[in-house]
Amino acid sequence: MTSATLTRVEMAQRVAADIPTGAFVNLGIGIPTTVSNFLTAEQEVTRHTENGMLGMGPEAIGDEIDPDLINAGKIPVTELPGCSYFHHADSFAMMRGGHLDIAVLGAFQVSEKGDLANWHTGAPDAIPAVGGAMDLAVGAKDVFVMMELATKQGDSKLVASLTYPATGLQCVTRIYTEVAIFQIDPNVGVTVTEMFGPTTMARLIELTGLALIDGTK
Amino acid sequence: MTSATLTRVEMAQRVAADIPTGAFVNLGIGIPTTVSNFLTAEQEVTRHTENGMLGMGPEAIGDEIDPDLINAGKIPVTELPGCSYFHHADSFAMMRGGHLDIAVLGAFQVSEKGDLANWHTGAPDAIPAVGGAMDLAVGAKDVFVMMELATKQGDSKLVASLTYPATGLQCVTRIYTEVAIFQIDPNVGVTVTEMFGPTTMARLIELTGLALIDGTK
Amino acid sequence: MPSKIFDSVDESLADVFDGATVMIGGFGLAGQPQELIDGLIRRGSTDLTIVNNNAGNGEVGLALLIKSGFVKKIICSFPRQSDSYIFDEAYRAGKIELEVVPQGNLAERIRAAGAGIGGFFTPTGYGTLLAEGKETRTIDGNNYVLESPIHADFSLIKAYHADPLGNLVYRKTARNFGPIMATAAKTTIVQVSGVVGVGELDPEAVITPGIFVNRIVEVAS
Amino acid sequence: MPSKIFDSVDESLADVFDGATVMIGGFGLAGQPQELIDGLIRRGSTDLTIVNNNAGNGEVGLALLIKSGFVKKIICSFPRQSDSYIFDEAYRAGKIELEVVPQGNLAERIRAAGAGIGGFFTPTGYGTLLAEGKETRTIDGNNYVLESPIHADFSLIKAYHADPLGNLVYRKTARNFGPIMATAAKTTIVQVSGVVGVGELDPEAVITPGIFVNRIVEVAS
Repeated sequence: MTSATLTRVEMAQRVAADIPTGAFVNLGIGIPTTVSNFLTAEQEVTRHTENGMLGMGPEAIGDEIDPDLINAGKIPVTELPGCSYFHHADSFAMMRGGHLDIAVLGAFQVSEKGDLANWHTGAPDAIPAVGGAMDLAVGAKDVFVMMELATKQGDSKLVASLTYPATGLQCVTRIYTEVAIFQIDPNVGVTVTEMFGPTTMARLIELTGLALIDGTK
Repeated sequence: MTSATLTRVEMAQRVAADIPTGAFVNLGIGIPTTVSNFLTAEQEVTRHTENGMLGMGPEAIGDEIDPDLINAGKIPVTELPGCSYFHHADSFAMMRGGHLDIAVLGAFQVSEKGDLANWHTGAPDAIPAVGGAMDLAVGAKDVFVMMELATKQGDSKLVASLTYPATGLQCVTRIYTEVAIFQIDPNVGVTVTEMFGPTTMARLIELTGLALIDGTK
Repeated sequence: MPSKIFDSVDESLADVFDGATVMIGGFGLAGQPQELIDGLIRRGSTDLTIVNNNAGNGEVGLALLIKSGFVKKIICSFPRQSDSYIFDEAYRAGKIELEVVPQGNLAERIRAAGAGIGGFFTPTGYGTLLAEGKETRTIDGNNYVLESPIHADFSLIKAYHADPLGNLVYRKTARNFGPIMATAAKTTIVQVSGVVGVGELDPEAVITPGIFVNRIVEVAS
Repeated sequence: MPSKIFDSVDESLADVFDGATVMIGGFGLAGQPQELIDGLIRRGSTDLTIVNNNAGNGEVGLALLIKSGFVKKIICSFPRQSDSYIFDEAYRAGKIELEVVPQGNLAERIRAAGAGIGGFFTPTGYGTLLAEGKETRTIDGNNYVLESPIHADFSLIKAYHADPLGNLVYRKTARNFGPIMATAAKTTIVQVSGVVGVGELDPEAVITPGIFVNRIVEVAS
């Protein structure tokens, strides 16, 4: 247990530290992208971007910017030695076929079964737009979610069942929040593996309303 | 009408002459392969080999032989300028997707609906082996068959319905034989478009037992 | 054989017809055939069904095509973007139909069309709004949705170099949808930065073989 | 990260187990991983299911593997060839199971496994003996057969060059089944003519990205 809850930067550091050596990862748009800032060269992690590249390097700066070389967030990026390019069908086949080790994604909600909601608010007037979210959800061997545990209104985003439209079912294996890390196994339940700051199991169970398993000991 | 029935070489010449300028073709193993001997440079025909190449050149001779460059019959071949290589799934996708203009194949039998039998004698002890025959049958926009019209026993190989196991249904569009050329349209029937030697419509109708349409006039 | 190389964008698009389904390559600006899209706007064909990853930004390109009222329906994965207000307004006004497809299913459906596949079972989208009404099946304990191919009348794509036979190479992530869209259309029209001689492209590195390409227009990059 | 480069064929095959499904690349001799097949014979695992285009010739390679009694079942498109007498005898004696698959369906089934597709409708084989007992469907007036993915425990393939990350390039028609088999196995083992440095392969011309490759053995060619 650390003395305070995690900042977003610390969450990204935690996720980065938990990525195994040699892993192939896809870091989703937004906060998950910041995980790359904390991956070390020794980890030899290879980044995939679903618009057709393995071995993606850091964001391009200045003269490095090439409009033909962007990531899934449409940000100019760079090549690393040993990178490769492929077309969209091959890129998503790579994902859907289970070849990526880890996808790191944001979420509106995650259910105790690992169902993920991160593509659609469910608002009746919202224009639906999914991009690669559903492919990422079902494709990687492990899906790590990074999110605040509660909404601004104080409702838990880790829930018994989704109230937002699903992105994928039983796909999330781990959730990183500012107060705790959760491991999800649909056959076992949700295990709290680590808590930060003044967090307690009692407080997490109260907030989520779930029969959480204490795995911190 | 020519004065004599066609030799195999003349059949190959006829097929070659009928291939449109700029066509992409797959010439099957055996007699169909000989069609390439009569394609002219002006025809600008591109040859596909299903083991992963477009722009295949003639058979390799002497020093040209490279064990990594073979055709579907496993014969060493050569490259032509502008050729390209691709893997087996892409190669058969190209075929199945209807991108090839013409496949030229041999046959045991063709039905009046254009059903093709060319992979299996139906003998009970035969070991089944299909290779790319079924893919070629359904893939190309037009399938030309080259065969003798009758078996050695004198039975027509153009039949009302196949007695040999089918390779593909309603796929053959034209049959080149030593005595006549037949055009097949499942909605219209079988039209004799040309006869060679002493062949007559009456004789063809008698041999095949089919209501052939005379398209030679 | 008539040359595949066209002198102008407008000639290359002269037979695009009202009601056509047109695939447009690109992911963001990378691989977007800007000049061909501008040509499509000049061409003025109406009731188009457009297949693209997005639905346009700002008031140029695909957004302008929509603003011009030429698009009946769009099939894409991500219509809602910064500056996609032209699409948003047309959609909210009921002037344009939208079919949202998960990006990987979109790519696989385009590939299936080019590969002669009649349909395929994909895990992506199972149990979501985007699979509603679609056939599902459990195979070896995993859940799948049946998806169908998307065929096009025309594909408009951007490549890096072409040879006169239509062999193409792309550049970096600008490759994206180009190679699969080239296979899925009756007529594939490619804008390239340069045309090289026959034999100048490495046969091992050709990404789109010429069989898939009907027309090439060189556009200064 | 442990190196993907193995010093010997035998080490690279040390965990092949009895009952494994093993894909073997090659079409004829082109792309056939001869040394890996020899290693598989030395390894001596039994009850193997082999996926290959053919069923071996003469008394070497795959034919010898069959002769050794290590193969329970073979999935291929064309078992009957000149000099395929070892397979022929084993088959007629009921010692080996045979699943004959049209070559394009074989390739697409391997690709489907690598691409996470649960099944697909193909026109190839419809109405033939090879579709007997399989689900069929008419889609837009065309007839299709439902085919399923073929997954493997190991793929043994041959490429031209690899880099230490496992990126591969192939040579001419020796490419054939290699790239798709690399995607369909839990463990992909590649024999190459040479290993080059990281960054020496053109990223535009890499055919198999390293993510699909687990082990590399350099074999003098």
